Amino acid sequence: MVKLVSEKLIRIIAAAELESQLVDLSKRRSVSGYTVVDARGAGASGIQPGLMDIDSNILFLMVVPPGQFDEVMEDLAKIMRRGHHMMVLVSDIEVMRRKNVVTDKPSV
Amino acid sequence: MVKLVSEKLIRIIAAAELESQLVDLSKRRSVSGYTVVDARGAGASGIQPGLMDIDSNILFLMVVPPGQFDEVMEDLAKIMRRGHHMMVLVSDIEVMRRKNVVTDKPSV
Amino acid sequence: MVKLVSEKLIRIIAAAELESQLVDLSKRRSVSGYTVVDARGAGASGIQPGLMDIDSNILFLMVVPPGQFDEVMEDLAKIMRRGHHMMVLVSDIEVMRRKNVVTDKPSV
Amino acid sequence: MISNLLIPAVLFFVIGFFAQVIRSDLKFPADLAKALSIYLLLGIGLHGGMELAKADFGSAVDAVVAALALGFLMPLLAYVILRWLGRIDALNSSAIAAHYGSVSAGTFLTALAFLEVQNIEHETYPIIMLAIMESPAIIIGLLLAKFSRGPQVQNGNDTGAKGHSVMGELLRDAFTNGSVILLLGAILVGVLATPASLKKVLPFYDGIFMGVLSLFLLEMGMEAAKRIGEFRKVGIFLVGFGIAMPLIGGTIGLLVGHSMLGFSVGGVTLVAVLAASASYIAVPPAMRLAIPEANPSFYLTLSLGVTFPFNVIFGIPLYYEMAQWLAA
Amino acid sequence: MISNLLIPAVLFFVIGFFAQVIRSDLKFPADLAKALSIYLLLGIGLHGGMELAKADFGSAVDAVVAALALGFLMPLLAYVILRWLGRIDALNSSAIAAHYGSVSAGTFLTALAFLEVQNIEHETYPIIMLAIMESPAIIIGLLLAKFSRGPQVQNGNDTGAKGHSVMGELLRDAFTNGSVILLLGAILVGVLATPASLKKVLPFYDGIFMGVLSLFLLEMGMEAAKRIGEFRKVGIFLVGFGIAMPLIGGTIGLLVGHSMLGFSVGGVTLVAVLAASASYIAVPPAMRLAIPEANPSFYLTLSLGVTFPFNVIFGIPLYYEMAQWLAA
Amino acid sequence: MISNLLIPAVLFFVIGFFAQVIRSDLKFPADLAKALSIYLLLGIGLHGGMELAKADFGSAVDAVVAALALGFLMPLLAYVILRWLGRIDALNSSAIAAHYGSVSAGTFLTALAFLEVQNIEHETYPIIMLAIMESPAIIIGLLLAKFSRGPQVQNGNDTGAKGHSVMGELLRDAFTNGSVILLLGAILVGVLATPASLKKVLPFYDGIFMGVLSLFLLEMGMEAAKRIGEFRKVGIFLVGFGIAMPLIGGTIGLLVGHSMLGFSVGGVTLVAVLAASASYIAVPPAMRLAIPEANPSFYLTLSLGVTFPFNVIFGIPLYYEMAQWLAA
Ligand SMILES: Nc1ncnc2c1ncn2[C@@H]1O[C@H](COP(=O)(O)O)[C@@H](O)[C@H]1O
Ligand SMILES: Nc1ncnc2c1ncn2[C@@H]1O[C@H](COP(=O)(O)O)[C@@H](O)[C@H]1O
Ligand SMILES: Nc1ncnc2c1ncn2[C@@H]1O[C@H](COP(=O)(O)O)[C@@H](O)[C@H]1O
Ligand code: NA
Ligand code: NA
Ligand code: NA
Repeated sequence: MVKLVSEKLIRIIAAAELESQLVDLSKRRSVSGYTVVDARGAGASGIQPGLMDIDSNILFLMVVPPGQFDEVMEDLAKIMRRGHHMMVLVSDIEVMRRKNVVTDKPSV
Repeated sequence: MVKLVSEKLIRIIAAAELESQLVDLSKRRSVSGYTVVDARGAGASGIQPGLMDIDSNILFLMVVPPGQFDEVMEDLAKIMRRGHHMMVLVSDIEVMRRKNVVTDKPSV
Repeated sequence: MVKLVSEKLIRIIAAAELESQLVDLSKRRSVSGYTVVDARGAGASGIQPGLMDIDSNILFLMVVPPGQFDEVMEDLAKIMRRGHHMMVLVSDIEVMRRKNVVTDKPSV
Repeated sequence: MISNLLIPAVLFFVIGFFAQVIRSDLKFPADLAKALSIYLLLGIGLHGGMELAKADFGSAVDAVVAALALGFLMPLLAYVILRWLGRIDALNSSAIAAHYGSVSAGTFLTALAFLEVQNIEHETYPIIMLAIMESPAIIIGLLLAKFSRGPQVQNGNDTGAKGHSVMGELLRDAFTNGSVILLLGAILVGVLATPASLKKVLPFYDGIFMGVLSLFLLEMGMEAAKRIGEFRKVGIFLVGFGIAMPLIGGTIGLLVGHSMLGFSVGGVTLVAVLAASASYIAVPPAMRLAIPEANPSFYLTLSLGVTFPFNVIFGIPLYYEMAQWLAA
Repeated sequence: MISNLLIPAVLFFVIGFFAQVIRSDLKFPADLAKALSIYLLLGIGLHGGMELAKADFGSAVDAVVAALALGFLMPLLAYVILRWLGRIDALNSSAIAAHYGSVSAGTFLTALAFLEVQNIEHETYPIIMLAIMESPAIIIGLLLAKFSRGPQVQNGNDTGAKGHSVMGELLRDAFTNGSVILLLGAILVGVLATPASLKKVLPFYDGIFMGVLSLFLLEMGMEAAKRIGEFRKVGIFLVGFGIAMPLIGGTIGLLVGHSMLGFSVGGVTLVAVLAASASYIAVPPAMRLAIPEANPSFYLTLSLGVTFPFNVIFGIPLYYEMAQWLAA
Repeated sequence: MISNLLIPAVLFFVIGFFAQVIRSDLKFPADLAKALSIYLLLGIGLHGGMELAKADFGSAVDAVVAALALGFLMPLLAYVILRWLGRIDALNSSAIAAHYGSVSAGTFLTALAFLEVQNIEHETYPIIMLAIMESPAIIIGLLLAKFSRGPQVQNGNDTGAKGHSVMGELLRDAFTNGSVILLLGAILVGVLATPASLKKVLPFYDGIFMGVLSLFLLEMGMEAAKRIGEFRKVGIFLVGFGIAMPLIGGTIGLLVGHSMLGFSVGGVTLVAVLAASASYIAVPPAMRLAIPEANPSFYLTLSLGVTFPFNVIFGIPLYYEMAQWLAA
């Protein structure tokens, strides 16, 4: 059977304008990467039909090992405290990464 | 450490035609908001390559507090009982919302 | 209350080029269907801004019953062992499907 | 038929089809595909509206009546064939039948390209017929489904979440479908806008129209070929139906165009295409909402995977030859 | 106003609006909508640049000064009205006010179409003014917000994650906004590129421009109507403000265009539109980042749901009539 | 070089690049970017096909032979440099090398724009060469990788999930790549379609082509600048290689175009661009599938972030001057 590693999946739903701040955060905290999906929606701050840059949302995914989790969450809370509307969803997840299935050293 | 609240994440995979019914449902049940992502796929009701309005799927996300969960699920079951193909995925989730990190009253 | 079934949600983040291999895998293993969302991101293999076919990611979702889980994961590990970069996220999930809420036989 | 195959639009269709068949990794961006549909509906509508503005009222009324007749009768005919010949269950039959009462805008436009390239004159009333035929087809589909569900189900199920009649809501959907709005809206613009102002937008809606159409057909070729994998699920009877029905419809259309409307060869060809083609625009979403028990795989495979390619490659030149033969 | 309503662009706006109001399932692909915005900014910029290349330097400077004055003063005026008349809180007032210092490119282009269809001459300086007005409006918005937050908050909050001043970063954002770059960049291309090379790209940026604009307005009609649902949340005062403010701004713009710049009737109309319209491009993202406490629902509903439709339907012909009256 | 910089296409490239460098929030919709690629490939293919239809058979064969020779030899040369000079591991060297055997359609089109704006005549065979050069480059990349993996790995790994040879499947991928299909398909349409029917689609594929190209280059500028952040990861040797290799390739291309094919100055310039540029279309996906162990960050950064901007800004005018010098 393949080996799975327990990590945290942090999903952030936010206005598209916040993407670069979230990318910066992930770099600053040396998260191994991130994934972004375009989204639309509605909430307390109004409808976001996703037709213009100004009314689009993103779904921003970061998989972080438990050790990095607290500092990333603290950074996200900081952004929220500045007043930004976003929704942060956290769940436990099992991850299969290349390094856990490939025995010989990968070339990169 | 930041405070997280336990909620339910309901993910619905459905034909794009059902979006407005799902939005209506979320409003009727006073869910605080929703998020939609365009998707494609395949299943028992055929392929949905996502190239036309008529063959596209959506991924519809609703975060609901445990108290609202049952009535939302019952509504979704009702739509399914009318014959609609959709897939409803439920998971427990920890949520960080603005109101839990911002101490002073937000202006909106 | 509606009946929920416990299944496994397998989410694969990969380069868009791998989509057809993942679709083939799902068919070979008789998974009941799959869902795909376009994504962008960054990781060890560089940035994937999602502007061209050659630098786009996908988020590939498969819901599989526990019985099928191991063989699907083994197939995914095989793809990884050939050197492909992808991230496989696994989580437990409760699913409401049409067959569990519709009492009379569906016509399809 | 050879001349048909040498039109860029048809050639691009073949290339898209071929790319998919050989499992090329060619991808068509989703939003481009949707944008092309919107553009083509607006372009054809605008064109139709400008023609309508100078049309003869009597002939227009005739065309509308013919369109309504075709829209109501074709699905009934299709339903009878599906039920009694194919023994398909009532709900799937209703949903499939509705598609054949309506029209494939892509097939219609390919037929237009086919005629224009050969400088064959044609009446413009068929464009108005195109806009009208979606709604009756949907209504018949709804009625057939209502009829096959029987009375008791009506009580239990026919009330929507908001409490008012589901049937009324579905009828509303039939008339507020996005494509119908685009088509009727553009016709209205073509009728209302001043000629000077229309001239400013024509380089976009008219000048590049045929080129955009060819790009759209590339996508439709891919779309059609993707459906081939579903043929086994759909079964041989239905695949056969997807070829026979356009032949029947085309023949009826020819007669209507020739005898009832008295159109020229070009116009008759277009009416045949209207009757022969199956909707992939307004009817599928209406059926998905109204008859959710029916399998979309059936009607989409038939409409996009069988009837559409058949008409584009074989049907159009065939109907044209038959129209010539009728006129002679 | 009738003549205004018979332009395809405006008719398409009405159709999009109507489709949304009757809850049609018409969908506009997100990337098409964004593509149209990019195209229109480049097209208008290129056009402006080519005109600027042959412009008179003195008049250009006058226009720039007028644009800066409008950009700085309109938000201050709006802020005062919102705070003292409407008793809106300081941060929301700042965010809303900034929008009215800037310009709606879509309204401006509709006004251009309105003039061109009627063959009314106009100066081209307003295009340059359009490019200039986003930034001052943003700066005023930032200053108003800074002022209303008071000094102590500055210390606690005003340092970004990277340690340097948030204010500086926000100012940078104001000048590096994507739309501003597109507009200024295209102006630069229009000024710098050789006439022969520009001629090669004009069929795309100029020939099909008015048609693309009409498609864009279809989308903006849908966008506007989607916001109607938010009217209750926004409240009657703000909805009224969204109609009164363009009237005030339009009047100021008329006076600036007529007395200060000495423009023709066409040019004066355009300056009025600049002053009357509210940004939906560069200002909203700047405000979302700079004043996150303000509710985007307020400023987006006002800009897209109230002021935009008001100007497109009523404002433009009204300002034109007033400009004629001024000139007489 | 100055004249090159004054073409809208190149200016737009610089603006896109600049916007990204100053961290503007300018976003380019993903599906627009992909749509532009499809359109440009179809446009160039159609153009090439129409020319091919009236081409001289002997010269066409010569051009094809030259293209195959360049496609096979350039990657071998690149591989040797990467392995022995740069000491890059075998798999990454194979993947990178393959890119330099193929062509950047964007660079080629910019060169076309460069020539057309200055009214410089050129042969049309290079368009056919463009279509041909992707496949040999991929084949060489596959062979190099197979060779460097050694024999034992072949047994363990070289069988796909379906049981048949992975190598065969990868070769198939090389010839069924979406871009290759589009290009060859459009060439076929250009050859086969009747002149009358082609005339109907040319306003779209030809009339607005140069304008669309300029929009595409705006996006490519952003794309290139995004890769700058990866330079450190890639290392100084590879960045240097990304500049040296087009110079070497360009020189080889000049000689092939001048001596072997006997082209005019314009045609020689285009052959130089073919040899100097690196694929960002068909080769990257083929390498990702065939040599997954290689780091995409390396080859994409080189192709999009180094060689592409180098060629667009400096390479094209340089090759043109060298071609003039050769001809003199
Ligand atoms: N209950 C919810 N479930 C899912 N998504 C939500 C929910 N509430 C808000 N959102 C998303 O978060 C975005 C911002 O929410 P808000 O700050 O409430 O306006 C919305 O545009 C939605 O996309
Ligand atoms: N096992 C599955 N895993 C993930 N998505 C699925 C699965 N089955 C169905 N879907 C999605 O749900 C949609 C409708 O499914 P169906 O009702 O089976 O046709 C499909 O188009 C897929 O996008
Ligand atoms: N820690 C992470 N969290 C979320 N997505 C990631 C993460 N690491 C990598 N990815 C995604 O997986 C893709 C491939 O990752 P990699 O193989 O590390 O280049 C990236 O382009 C990202 O979209
Ligand atoms: Na029909
Ligand atoms: Na203003
Ligand atoms: Na090359």
